[in-house]
Amino acid sequence: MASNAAELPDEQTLRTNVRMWLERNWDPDRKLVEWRRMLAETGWGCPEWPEEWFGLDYPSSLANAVQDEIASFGAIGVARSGVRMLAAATLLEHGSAAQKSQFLGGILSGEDTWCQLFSEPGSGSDLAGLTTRADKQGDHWRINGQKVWTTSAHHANYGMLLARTDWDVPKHRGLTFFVVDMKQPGVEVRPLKQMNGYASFNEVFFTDAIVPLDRVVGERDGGWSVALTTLANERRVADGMRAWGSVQAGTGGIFEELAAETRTVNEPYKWYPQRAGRPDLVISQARAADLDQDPVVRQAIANLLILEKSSQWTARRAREAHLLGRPQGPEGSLGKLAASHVARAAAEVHTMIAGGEALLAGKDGPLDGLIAEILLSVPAISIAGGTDEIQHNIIAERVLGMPKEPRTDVDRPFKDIPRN
Amino acid sequence: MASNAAELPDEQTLRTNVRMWLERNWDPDRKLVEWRRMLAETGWGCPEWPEEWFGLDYPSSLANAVQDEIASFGAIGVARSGVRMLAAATLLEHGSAAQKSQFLGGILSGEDTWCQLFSEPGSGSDLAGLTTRADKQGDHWRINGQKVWTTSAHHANYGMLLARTDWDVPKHRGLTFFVVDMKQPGVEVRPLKQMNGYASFNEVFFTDAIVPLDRVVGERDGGWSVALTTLANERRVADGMRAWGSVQAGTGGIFEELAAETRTVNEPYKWYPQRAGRPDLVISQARAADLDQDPVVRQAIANLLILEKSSQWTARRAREAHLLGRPQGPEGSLGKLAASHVARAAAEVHTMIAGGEALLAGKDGPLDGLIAEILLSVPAISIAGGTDEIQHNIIAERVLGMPKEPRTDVDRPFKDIPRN
Amino acid sequence: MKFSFTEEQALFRDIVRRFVVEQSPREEVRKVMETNAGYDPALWQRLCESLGLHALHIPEKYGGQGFGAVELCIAMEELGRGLVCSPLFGSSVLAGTAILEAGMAQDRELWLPPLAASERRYALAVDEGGGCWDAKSLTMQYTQQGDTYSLSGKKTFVVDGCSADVIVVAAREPETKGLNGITFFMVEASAPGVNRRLLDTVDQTRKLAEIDFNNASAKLLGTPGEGGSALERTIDLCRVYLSNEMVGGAQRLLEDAVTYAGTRLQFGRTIGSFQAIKHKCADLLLHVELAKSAAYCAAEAAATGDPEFSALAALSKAMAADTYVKTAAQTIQIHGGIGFTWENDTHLYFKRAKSSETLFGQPAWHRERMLRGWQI
Amino acid sequence: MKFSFTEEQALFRDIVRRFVVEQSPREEVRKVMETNAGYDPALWQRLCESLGLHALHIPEKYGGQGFGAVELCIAMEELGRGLVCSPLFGSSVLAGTAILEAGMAQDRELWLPPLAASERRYALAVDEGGGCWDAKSLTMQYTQQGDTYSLSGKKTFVVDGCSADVIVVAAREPETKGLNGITFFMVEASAPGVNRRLLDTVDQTRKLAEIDFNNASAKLLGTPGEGGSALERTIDLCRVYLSNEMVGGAQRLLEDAVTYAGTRLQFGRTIGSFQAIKHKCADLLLHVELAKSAAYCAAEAAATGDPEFSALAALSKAMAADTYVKTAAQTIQIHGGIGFTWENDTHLYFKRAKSSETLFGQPAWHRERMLRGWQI
Repeated sequence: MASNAAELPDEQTLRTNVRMWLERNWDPDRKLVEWRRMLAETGWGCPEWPEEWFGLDYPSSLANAVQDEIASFGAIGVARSGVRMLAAATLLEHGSAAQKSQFLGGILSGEDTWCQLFSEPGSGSDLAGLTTRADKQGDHWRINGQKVWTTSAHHANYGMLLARTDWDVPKHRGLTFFVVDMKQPGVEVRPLKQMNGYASFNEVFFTDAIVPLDRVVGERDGGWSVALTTLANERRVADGMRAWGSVQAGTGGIFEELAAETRTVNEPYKWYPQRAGRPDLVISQARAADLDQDPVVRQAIANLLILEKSSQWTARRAREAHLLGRPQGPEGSLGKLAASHVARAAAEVHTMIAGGEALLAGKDGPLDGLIAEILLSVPAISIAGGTDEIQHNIIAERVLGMPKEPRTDVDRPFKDIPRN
Repeated sequence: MASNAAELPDEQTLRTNVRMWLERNWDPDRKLVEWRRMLAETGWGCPEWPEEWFGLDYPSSLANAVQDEIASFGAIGVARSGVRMLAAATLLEHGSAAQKSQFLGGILSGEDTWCQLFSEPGSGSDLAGLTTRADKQGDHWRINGQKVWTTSAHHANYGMLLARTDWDVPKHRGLTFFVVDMKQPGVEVRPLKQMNGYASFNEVFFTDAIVPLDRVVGERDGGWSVALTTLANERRVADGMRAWGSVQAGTGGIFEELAAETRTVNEPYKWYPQRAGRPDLVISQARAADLDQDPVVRQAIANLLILEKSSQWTARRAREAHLLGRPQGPEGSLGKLAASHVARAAAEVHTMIAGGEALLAGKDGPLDGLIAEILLSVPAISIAGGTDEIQHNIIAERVLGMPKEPRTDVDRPFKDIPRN
Repeated sequence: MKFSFTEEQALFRDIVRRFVVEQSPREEVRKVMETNAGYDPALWQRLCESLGLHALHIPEKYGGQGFGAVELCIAMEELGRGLVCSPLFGSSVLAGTAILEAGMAQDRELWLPPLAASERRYALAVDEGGGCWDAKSLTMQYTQQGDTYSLSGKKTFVVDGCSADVIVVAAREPETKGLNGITFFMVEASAPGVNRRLLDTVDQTRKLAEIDFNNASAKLLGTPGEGGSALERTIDLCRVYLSNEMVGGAQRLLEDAVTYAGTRLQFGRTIGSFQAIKHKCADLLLHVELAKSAAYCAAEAAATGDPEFSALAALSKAMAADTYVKTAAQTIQIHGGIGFTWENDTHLYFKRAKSSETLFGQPAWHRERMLRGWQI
Repeated sequence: MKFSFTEEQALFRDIVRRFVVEQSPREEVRKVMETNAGYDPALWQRLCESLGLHALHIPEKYGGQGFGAVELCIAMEELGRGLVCSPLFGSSVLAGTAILEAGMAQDRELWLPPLAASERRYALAVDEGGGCWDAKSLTMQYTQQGDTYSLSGKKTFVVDGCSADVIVVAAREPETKGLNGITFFMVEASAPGVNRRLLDTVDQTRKLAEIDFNNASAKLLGTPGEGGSALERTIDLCRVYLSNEMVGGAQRLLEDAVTYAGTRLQFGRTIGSFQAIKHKCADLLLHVELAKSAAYCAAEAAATGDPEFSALAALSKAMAADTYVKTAAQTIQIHGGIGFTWENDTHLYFKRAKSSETLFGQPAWHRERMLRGWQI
């Protein structure tokens, strides 16, 4: 909803107003939740949100100015990290007024944390093939099934749940989107250990878990389009999330609360830099191993750097086109695939450089085991968030306009589709 | 048809008999065709063929002994080169007695040459999708359509033609196999020039060409299974063909006739060694360019040699298993795909070594343009005789037993299948 | 650019592209590539008159268009896309850049206006075998007698060397090595002692010559012995121009492959609906876009005098070459048998890709140069 | 073999495979890999008693089975296939081969029978950092006083070094270099001055130790100063044994991938019916078969004393390593998210593949060695 430009303040006035308000109200000894509630009420927590829901309908230029002012003042903003912002975006677009009223405040204050309950063991690439069931019984829905790859499920209060409510229609048309209360007897969360030793994700088991009728987001059986909103926001929020982790520090109780929150939020992601292959470490490692003048190693390093830099420049091209308001070219869809190539090439070069020591962990390995962690984390990059195979399909079909494969699973009742 | 072992001569007696017969009958001043007719009549031209058709039903050990005796005597054997042997194998298995009687003699004497008219511009990988039509009209079939990749079509008298005779049944069930007379007004042969400058293949255009009714091989509409016999023999004959080219020389008019025949047969294949990438030339070229001690070039050479030798050993494993009568393992199906890898790797190394001169042709280029010819010929190896993509499908499905893709083109009338 | 083109640049690209589509269809390319000259004078005249491409990067004071490296790269990309046969690369780009980089004011005044007026065509002779155009390994020495200079020896891989009127030659002062002592000369192609021979190259769309100089009279260009860094910069610039030409060709190949795969039916489906083909095309797109980013980035570095320019030139050349060759090979593969025929256009691009891969040095060599450029 | 196995060898393979399936299922591997010893003594006892693997290549006169390199390679392939955790590789293969190659008659008589009787376990200490096990770059020197020898210094990457009773150590005569002066010693693991520490390696199925020797008393094995070529041959043999182990693992991974792809349904189809998966598997099959051919050929060369043996050992090691790593990575990819979990077995193979890739030298190093072995 774009606001009328005539109503918008000029940036300088806005900055002054924000600063004056902060000078009056900011107190590092306040409780974090209390402060964020105050800030959210002003609309300056998420100025790009609608006026009726904690926002001011500002365009991103003004919204960024407010954020900037808060940050440079040294104050803390509303809670914008983690999966909660996916929930917020989804609720803003598809939620009822009652749902927005109930959940948005707790999202911004940081009181509530959320998780996303979409993927299942049996439906990874084929998300719409999920089989967790929701059966309506009187005044509630009863949930049974299993979800997986659920970051933060162990500390979330709420989950965005996609479950099947009609088995007699084609797969995309029988799904409903729910807000489920994670803290109830029918929900069991178990950490899922990965091959690199971390447990960033969870499995979530539903056994007769309960969801009240008013917790359906969007239409009954219309959950697929709601979920698409969540997914579309996923990348953007993931970026914000990372930026968030590194921000404010200061003196006062509120900063301790914030630091604790940040630690919790960032915990599952701490191996993510290694997943990307750490090309930044390649040259220093080659020098340390006295291999930086080895012609064969140099070719491998050069190939990696060419790939990495070309990828970065391609991302820059996409951003510039976006900033200039130009239609997105192919360069915008290639980042994930390029990242796979870069990460794999980097892992190979790291192996080449570290030799036998590449697999030594902890204090025995190079960089206290970081190289080993790279080798064990890189395999995730071509799988998580859509496998390389799915990316190839998407790029070929959506960017190059190539024909789709004939499909046999989209126009028949879901119950008749072969599945595991 | 295996003959009764009791009737078989022992090898030494056989060799003596052959030699005695040759001493009586061989005369290098005879006409080539006359000599081959004589030899064919004895059964020693193709001793592994059935007794009623120019053969003796010998097992391959004895047949090889006869061939060996003829070769070491310095005499010339029957015509076993080129596509004619594909025709012979197909006729022996599926032809009528009249057809065998009419064609086999001319095949062995070398009087007739044959070509294979299967592939079409619109059906390459999907051979059964061909659209050349044969319509029955009174006492003959009338052929219209176009074939392509037809080696030797410009000098062949006969063609093995696969054409569609029923458009209302699924694609594999409406094809008929014909012997077509190539020297008739309705058949036009045009050479097809390739990217490397050679024209080894032809396009063949049929415009109301005529085939008598008795030239159907096998059943009407049963041509697919006949063609499978031809295709199954294709690789074996191709091997024999190459061996043939290099054999006999001697004094006498007959050898001149043979040399001319050999030149004609080999003409389309003279760039084939370059198609395989010529890994054998890599080390000498690297030395000549003073790059044999360059560490980066050495890695590329080493990778190539590993690939080449592993491929050769894999082929040896397949042959040994065959000789020992063991069931064929996966190693037997991989040769074509391995050859693609070797050829591509070799072409890359040749480029690396030759640098800017790689693309110079004729006297200006290294090895009188041979390197350039390699680079321009290698792209064929992953296409001709079944693309790498088709090979991957075949290996995955037949060797690894992986599931087939759902198909939409095999159980509907051919006329309803989308095609170009 | 670096990361986006201006609207004027985008417009310029459209104009060049339209010109190429209309004036140099691939039938024209096929006709012209069979000739010894390797270009159609009438088409070239139109290219000069309508678009001024021949003088795009020549400063206005010499009668040129006064545009920069980015615009020239755009033109190269579009000509590469259309596989246009023209003297642009050999004459304006290679020789013109050498004169701009090596010449003193009076040299430029003397030699650039005829180029900008498209009265004369030049060629640049540097390489003596191997095709790297490495300034340091140049061995031809000049002879000086008073104020007159003469050249003896052989140059090769001279782009459009047989059809040029004047040859810009890089030679060295006797007894020097490396970048020291390198000196540029202008030699009239018609001068006694100049013998030119067309090389028999597989890429018929780019004519290369071998030129023998036998005591040929030469005029000095620039300061004697001081041409080393100008030569290096000239070749690096031309590497970047060539990189942009290559990404244009690769992009066109990819489009051809996608189009063909979208229309060719086998097994009752377009072959483009099979993952084997589809994923290959997606992978090519990735690499073509990465190579474009590198080529554009190097173009900008050329225009702005970026201190990393030489490393970026090497990077873009390596990336463009690997990508173009890969794209060409895969486009043949996607076409199947038809892709291996003379009749299909893919092989023209394949040959251009292969000849561009090694011209001015091949990828592995540039990767090494790139690292050295970054002091790695 | 070279190109086919005898019926006896095929039978032997079946027996070992059945034993592995029955006695060392992957749950067993997971249990044992968590222990410090890294093997289950009861299972090891059964392996020794039922199959005699621990003494397979030890001559009968020392109480062994008297089989050759080909049979040992078959056993290694099958153990690699099952990812069996046992002291076979460290003790019998590495240390046993060293004693066979370096020891004189009396040394063999002294040290091999306890190995063949599975009374004692040995380990081989050669590498001092980097993991190439390159004989020429060994630096540890021994000290001699009269007839007694002692060792000081550090050895690392000692396979099963912490659980061995005796360490076979390669050291060198002071003031020597290259292959000259290399001498083998036997050091009791319990001797004063021997300090062993388990390395923290990601591949839990193969335990590696770092061993500090501080003036540790050592017994001579073989002739002082003459052990160079025995050491090289020992390591080359072990490279071939390891190559065969690797192809066993790769083969198993491929089977796992094909099985999973054949059962996992997505979009209403088994994922193995998608060309993206299917073609990947076909490509893996090709490489696994090529790597097998190389490993079998090197095994035969080991058995027959082929003069090309060292080059073939290098070839097989490079090929097996590249193939195993590639197969493991692709098998994870084919499994999707589940393939990245601890619960799925693929990562155990991935880690073994990566640790085998670099143990005894990585592929690029072996490619270079191969060429030198062929005088290229």
